[in-house]
Amino acid sequence: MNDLIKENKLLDAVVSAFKIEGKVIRDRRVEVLADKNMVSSILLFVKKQLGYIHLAHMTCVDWIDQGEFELIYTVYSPVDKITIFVKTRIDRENPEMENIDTIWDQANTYEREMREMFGIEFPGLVGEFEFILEDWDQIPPMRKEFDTHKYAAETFYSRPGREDAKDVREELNKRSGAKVPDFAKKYSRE
Amino acid sequence: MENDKNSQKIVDYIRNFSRKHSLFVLAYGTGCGAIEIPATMTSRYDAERFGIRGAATPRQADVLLITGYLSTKTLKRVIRVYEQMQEPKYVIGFGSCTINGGMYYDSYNTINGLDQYLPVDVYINGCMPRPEAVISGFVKLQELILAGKANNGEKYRENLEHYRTNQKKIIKNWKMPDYNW
Amino acid sequence: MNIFFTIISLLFSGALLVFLINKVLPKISGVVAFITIAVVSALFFTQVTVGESYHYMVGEIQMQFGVTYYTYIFAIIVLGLSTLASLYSIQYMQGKQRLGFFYSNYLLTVAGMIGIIFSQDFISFFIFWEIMTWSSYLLVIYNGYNSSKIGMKYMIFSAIGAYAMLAAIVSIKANYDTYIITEAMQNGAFSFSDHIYIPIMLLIGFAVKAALMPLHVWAPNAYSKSPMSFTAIFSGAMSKMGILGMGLVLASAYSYSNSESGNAILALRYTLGWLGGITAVMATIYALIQTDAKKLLAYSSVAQLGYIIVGLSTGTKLGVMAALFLAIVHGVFKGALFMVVGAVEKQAGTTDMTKISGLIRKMPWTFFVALVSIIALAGVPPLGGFVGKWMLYEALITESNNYFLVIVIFFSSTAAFLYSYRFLYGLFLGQEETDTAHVKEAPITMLIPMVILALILIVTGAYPGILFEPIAHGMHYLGFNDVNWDMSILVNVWGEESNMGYINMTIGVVFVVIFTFLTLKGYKGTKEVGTKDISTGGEVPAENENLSYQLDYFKPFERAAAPLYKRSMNKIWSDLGNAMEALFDFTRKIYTGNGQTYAIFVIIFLVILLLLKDTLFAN
Amino acid sequence: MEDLGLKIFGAILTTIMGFTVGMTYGGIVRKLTARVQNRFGPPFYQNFLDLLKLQSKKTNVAHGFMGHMAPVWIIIAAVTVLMFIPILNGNLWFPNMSFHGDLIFLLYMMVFGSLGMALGAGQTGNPNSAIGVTRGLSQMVGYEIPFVLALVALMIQYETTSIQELTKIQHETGVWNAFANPFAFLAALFASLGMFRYSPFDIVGAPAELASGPVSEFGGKYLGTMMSGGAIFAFIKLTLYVHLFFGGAGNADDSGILATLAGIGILLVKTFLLYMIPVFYGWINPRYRTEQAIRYFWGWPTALGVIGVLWAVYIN
Repeated sequence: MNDLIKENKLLDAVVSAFKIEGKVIRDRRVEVLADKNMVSSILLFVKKQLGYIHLAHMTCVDWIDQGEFELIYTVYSPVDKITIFVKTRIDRENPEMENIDTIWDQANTYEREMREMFGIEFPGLVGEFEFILEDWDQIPPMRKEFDTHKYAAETFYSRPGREDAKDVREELNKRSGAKVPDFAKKYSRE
Repeated sequence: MENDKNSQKIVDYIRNFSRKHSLFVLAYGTGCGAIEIPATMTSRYDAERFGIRGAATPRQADVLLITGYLSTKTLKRVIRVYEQMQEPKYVIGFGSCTINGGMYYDSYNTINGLDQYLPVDVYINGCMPRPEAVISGFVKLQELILAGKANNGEKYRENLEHYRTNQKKIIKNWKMPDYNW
Repeated sequence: MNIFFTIISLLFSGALLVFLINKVLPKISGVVAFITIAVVSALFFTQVTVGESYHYMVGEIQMQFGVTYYTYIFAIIVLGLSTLASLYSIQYMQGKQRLGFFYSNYLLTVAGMIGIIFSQDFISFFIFWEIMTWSSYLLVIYNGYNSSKIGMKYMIFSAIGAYAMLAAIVSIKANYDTYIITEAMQNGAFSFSDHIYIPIMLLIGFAVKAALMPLHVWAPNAYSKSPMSFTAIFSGAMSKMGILGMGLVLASAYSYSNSESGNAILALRYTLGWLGGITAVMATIYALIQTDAKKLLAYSSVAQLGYIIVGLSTGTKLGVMAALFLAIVHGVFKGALFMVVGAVEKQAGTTDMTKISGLIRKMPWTFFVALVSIIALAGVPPLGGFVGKWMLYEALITESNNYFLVIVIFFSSTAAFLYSYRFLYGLFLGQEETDTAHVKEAPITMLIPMVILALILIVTGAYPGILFEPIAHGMHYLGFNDVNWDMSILVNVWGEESNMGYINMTIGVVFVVIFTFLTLKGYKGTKEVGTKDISTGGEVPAENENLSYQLDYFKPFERAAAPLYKRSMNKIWSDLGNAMEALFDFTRKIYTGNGQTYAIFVIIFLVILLLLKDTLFAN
Repeated sequence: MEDLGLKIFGAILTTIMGFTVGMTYGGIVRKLTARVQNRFGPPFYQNFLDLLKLQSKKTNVAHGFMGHMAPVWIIIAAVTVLMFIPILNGNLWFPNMSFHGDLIFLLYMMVFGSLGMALGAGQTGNPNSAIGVTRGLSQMVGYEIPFVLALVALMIQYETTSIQELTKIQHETGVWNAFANPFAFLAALFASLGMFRYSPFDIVGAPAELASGPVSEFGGKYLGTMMSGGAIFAFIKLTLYVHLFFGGAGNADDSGILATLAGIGILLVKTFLLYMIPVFYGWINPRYRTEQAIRYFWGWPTALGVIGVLWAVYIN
C-alpha cells in the first residue's frame, strides 16, 4: 500500500543529522538507536525542527544479561501521525541519565518513576524521592535481580493453600487434553 | 438493671437488631472491586432494602468495606480510617485479593491476607464477586451481628500489640499519630 | 461648685494628672485613669439628681448644665462602658509607648462625652463636641504614621459635621434667639415649618458621628486602627452621641408631624429610614468579606448603628424604644467584642483571621464572652439583641407603614449571621495552629470587664425591663407618653404582650434536661480528640499542615451578591476629593508670583468697578 | 396547679409527636424515593432503626466542648420552637406558649439551632465542615428573603404577628391564606424548597464532595441526636406552613378525644401533602451550586414575595 515515504523522510532527517543508525519498523513507527549523550539533542531536534511535540511515553527495559538499561523515549507528531522511538543504552552498574524535563514537563513523572523503580539517577530532577513507593528499603523493585516472589513470601503472610499454585495455562490444557504450545512452555514456571 | 440477665438480654437483642438492620458502609474503594459497589446500590440489586447505605466519613460508618487488593501504601490509610471508626465496627474483605493476595499474591507491594492487619468479620471471595455475592456477604454479617458474634472492634483493641506488630512489619517507618488510640 | 462642674473638672484634671504622672512613673498612669473614671461614675450615679439644671451667664450667652432622663440613658452607656474599658485598658496598653498621651486623651474623650450629656445649651454642646472629636482624633492616629491618613479622613468628616452643626446653631440663635436646647425645641426650631435647613444641618452633624450613609466611610478604618481599649468606647459609646442628638431633633420634629409640615417630616422619616437600612445592608455585606477581625467588627458596628437610626426614623413609640434599647445593648456587646479582639491581639499578636484559628481551648473565657456577645449581636434569642430586633420589627410592621424596610433590615440581620459565624470561626474555632500554641488566656483584669459585659447581656436578655425603666423615662422626656412595660414582658402597640421570661425559662429547662441526658447517657464511651484527628480520607495531616479554611470564606455569597459589591462609597468620596484638588490647583494658578500680573489684576478690577459703578453703587 | 401539669404533659406529648412524625416522614420519603427509582427500598421505620443504632454505639468522639454541645443546641432550638407552634389550635392536649409576635421569635429561634450546629461543626476543625457551614449559611440568606417577604405580607394583611391569630382569622373567614394571598404563599413555597434541603438545594451536606459537610465529624449519639433534632425541625416547618397557609388543623372549641384525633389526622394529611412538594421537586432536579441556589431564591420567589406584599398592602 503506502511505501513509507514520510517515515523514511523522518528517518533520513534524524540519521543524517546525528550520524546514528535507525530503522523504520512499520508504517508510522520509526526507531533510532542513539548514544546516551545524544538523546537530549535528538529530542530537541525532533521537537523543534520536525514538530514531534508530544512525548507520549518514556520507559526503561532491564537487559540484565548485557548489564544495561535500555531507555525508550516515545515521541509522537500529531501532524504527520508518526511515532518515533529514541532508544539508548546506559550502564547498569551506576545508571545515570540526563534529565529532560526541561524539554517536556511530563518527563518529570516518568523520570521519578524510573528513579524509584530502577534506581536510575537523573541529575537535577526535582520532586521528593518517595513517588510511588513508601519507605522502600530494598533494591529497586523493577530490577530483574529483585526476586519479588521471594520478597513477598517472606514479607507478607501467605495463606496456606497456595503451595500447589500451578500454571493456569498448563492446567487448562491438561484438563482439555490439548498439548501445550511451545511458546507457552517457555513461560511456564517450572 | 445490669444484674438482671433477662432484661439485659432483651436490651442486647434490641441493640443488635437495630445494628443488624442499619449498616452504614464506608466503601474504601481500593482496586477494581470498587466498581461493584455502585452496582450493588443501584436499583437492580438495591442493597438499601437491608438498611445498607453509604457513609461519607469513618465517624458515621459501621462497616469498612475493603474492595480489592491493598498495597502497603494504602494499608496505612486503611488502618487510620479503621481506627477512626466508632465501635461496634465491622470489616468486610472483598475479593480474593484481600483473602490471599489473589493474582497479586507475589507482588512486592500488595499484602496477602487482610486479617493479619485488621480483624475481618466476613470475607467475600471471587474475582470479582458479583453484587449478589456482596449482598450475601452482608446478610452473613447481619446474622453474625444478630447473634452478637461480630465484636471484632473489642478484639482489635485487646490484641492491639499483635496487630501492631504485623502492621509495623510492612509499614517500615511508622509515622502514625498516637492520638488514634 | 455643683456636681456637674465637679465631674467635668475631675475628668480634665485627671487628664492633666495622668499626663504629668506618666513622666515620672508610666506604670500607674492607666490605674490613675481608671480610678478617675470610676470616681466620676460613682459620683454621677450617687450625687446627680436627674432633672436639675444650673444656669450661667458667660457674657450675655446663657449656658445651662443638667441631666435629663433622656441623656441619663446615654450617661449609663458612656460611664459604664468607659469605666470597664479603662479597667481593661490597664493590661491592654501595658508595654506600649506614649501612655500619657493615650490616657490623657482617653480622659478628655470621656470628658467630652459627659459634657455633651450635661450641656443643655448649644454653645457648650458644641464645645464639648469638638473636645470629643479632637481627642478621639488624636487617639485614632495613636498608632502612628500608617494611621495618619485614616485619622485625616475621620477629621475631615468630623469637620464637615461640625461646620454644619455650627451653622445650624448660629441660625437658631438668629431666628429663635436662644441657645438653650429645650427652648429651641419649644419654639419649634425643628418643626420643619420654616428654616427646614436647621434640623437638616444638625442631623448631618450628628449623622457623621453615627456613621450614617454616606458619611460613614471614616468609621471602619478609624474603628479598626485605633487601640482596642479605646475602640470599645469609640464604637460603643461615642457613636451614641450622634444618636443622642438625632433623637433630640427627630423627637421634637415628630411632635409636629400632624401639623402643616407633616409631609416634610414624613419625607425625612423615609429618607432617614432608608439611609439607615442601606447603611445596614452595605456595611453587613462588606463586613462578611473582611479577613481582619477588627475590620469586620468595625463594619458590623456601622450596620448596627443603621438599625438604630431606622428605629429612630420610625418616630413611633416602639420604634424609638427599640432604638434606645439597641443603643444600650449595642454599646454593651460591641464593647465586649472589641475587648475580645483586643485580648486576642495582645495574646496572639494578630487579629488576621487567616493567620490564627482554634483559640477556643487556649482562651475559653474569651470565647465565652465572644459567643454571648455574638449571639446578642445576631439577635438570636434569648439574649438582649433579640429584644431590640423584635421591637424594631414590631414597630416597622405594626406602627410605621414602611414595609419594605423590614425586608432590608431582615436581609442585613440574616446576613449578619454570616459574619458572626465568620468571626467566631476565624478566631476561636477551626484547626489549632502550631504557631498559636504559645497563646495563653487573657490576664484577669482584661477578663473581668468582658465577663461583666457578657453577664449584663444575659441578664438584660432575660429581664429587658431593667433597661426599659430608664428608657421609658427618657421617652417621656421626648414626648412619648404611657410607654407600658413590665419586668420581662414586652408590649407592642396593640397592647399585646410577649413574655421574654417564658422564652428564657423554656430554653433553660430544655437545655438543662438535654445536657444532663447527653452527658450522662453513654458519656463513658465518649472521648475527646484533637483537631488533627479528623477524617481526611486516611491521610495523616502533618503537624504544621494548615487545614483551616479561612480564605475566600463566603465566596459563593460574594459571587451571588456581586452587584452589591460593585460600587463603594469610598471611591465616590475620593473622586470628589481629587476633583476638589484639581479645582484648587487651577485657582492656585492665578498667583503667578509675578508683580506685573498682580498689577494687571488690580487694574482689571478697577476697570470693572468703573464700568459697573452705576449698577453696583446705585442709591 | 393541674393546669401546669397539663401544660407539661402536653409539652411532652407535643415533643413525642413531633419526633415520631418527623422520623416517619423521613422514612416514608426514603421508601418513596426508592420506589421512584424502581427499587424495593428500606422499610418506612428505617430511620428509627438508624437512630437506635447510632444511640447504641459503644464509643463516641467529640472535638471539644462546642462539638459536644452542638446536638444539644439543635434539640434545644427544636423543642423550644415546638413549644411555640400551635399543633392543634385551641386544643387542650396540645397547649403552646404562644405570644403575639412569636412569628418573629420563631424566625430567629430556628436559626439558633443551625448556629449551634455551625459552631460544633466549626470546632471539629474539619475543613469540609466549615465549607458546608458557609454554604448552608449563604443558602439560608438566600431563602430567608422570599420567606420573610411572605410572612411580612401575612402580617400586614391581618395586622398581627401571631401564628394563632393568623390561624383564627383563617377559621373565621373560612379562606386559607394560600388563597387569600396566593403570591405570598408561592414565595413561601419556593422558600420551603431550600428550607428542607432536598435536592437541588442539598449542596450543604453533599456526601461526595464535602464528606457530608457539617456532620462529617459527628457519629454515634451525636449524629443520632442531630437526626432527631432535624426530624423535629421538619415537623415544625411543616406545621408552621400548615398553620400559616392551610388554615391549621383541629377544632378550637372541642378538645374531646375524637375531635383531637380528627385534628391530628387532618394535620398529618396536610403536612404530608406539603412535605411531598420539595421531595417531588428534588426527584427531578440535579444539585445547584451555592451561588446558583442564592440567585434562584433572589429571582422569581423574591419577586413573588414583593407582589404578595403589594397585594397585602393595596388589594386588601
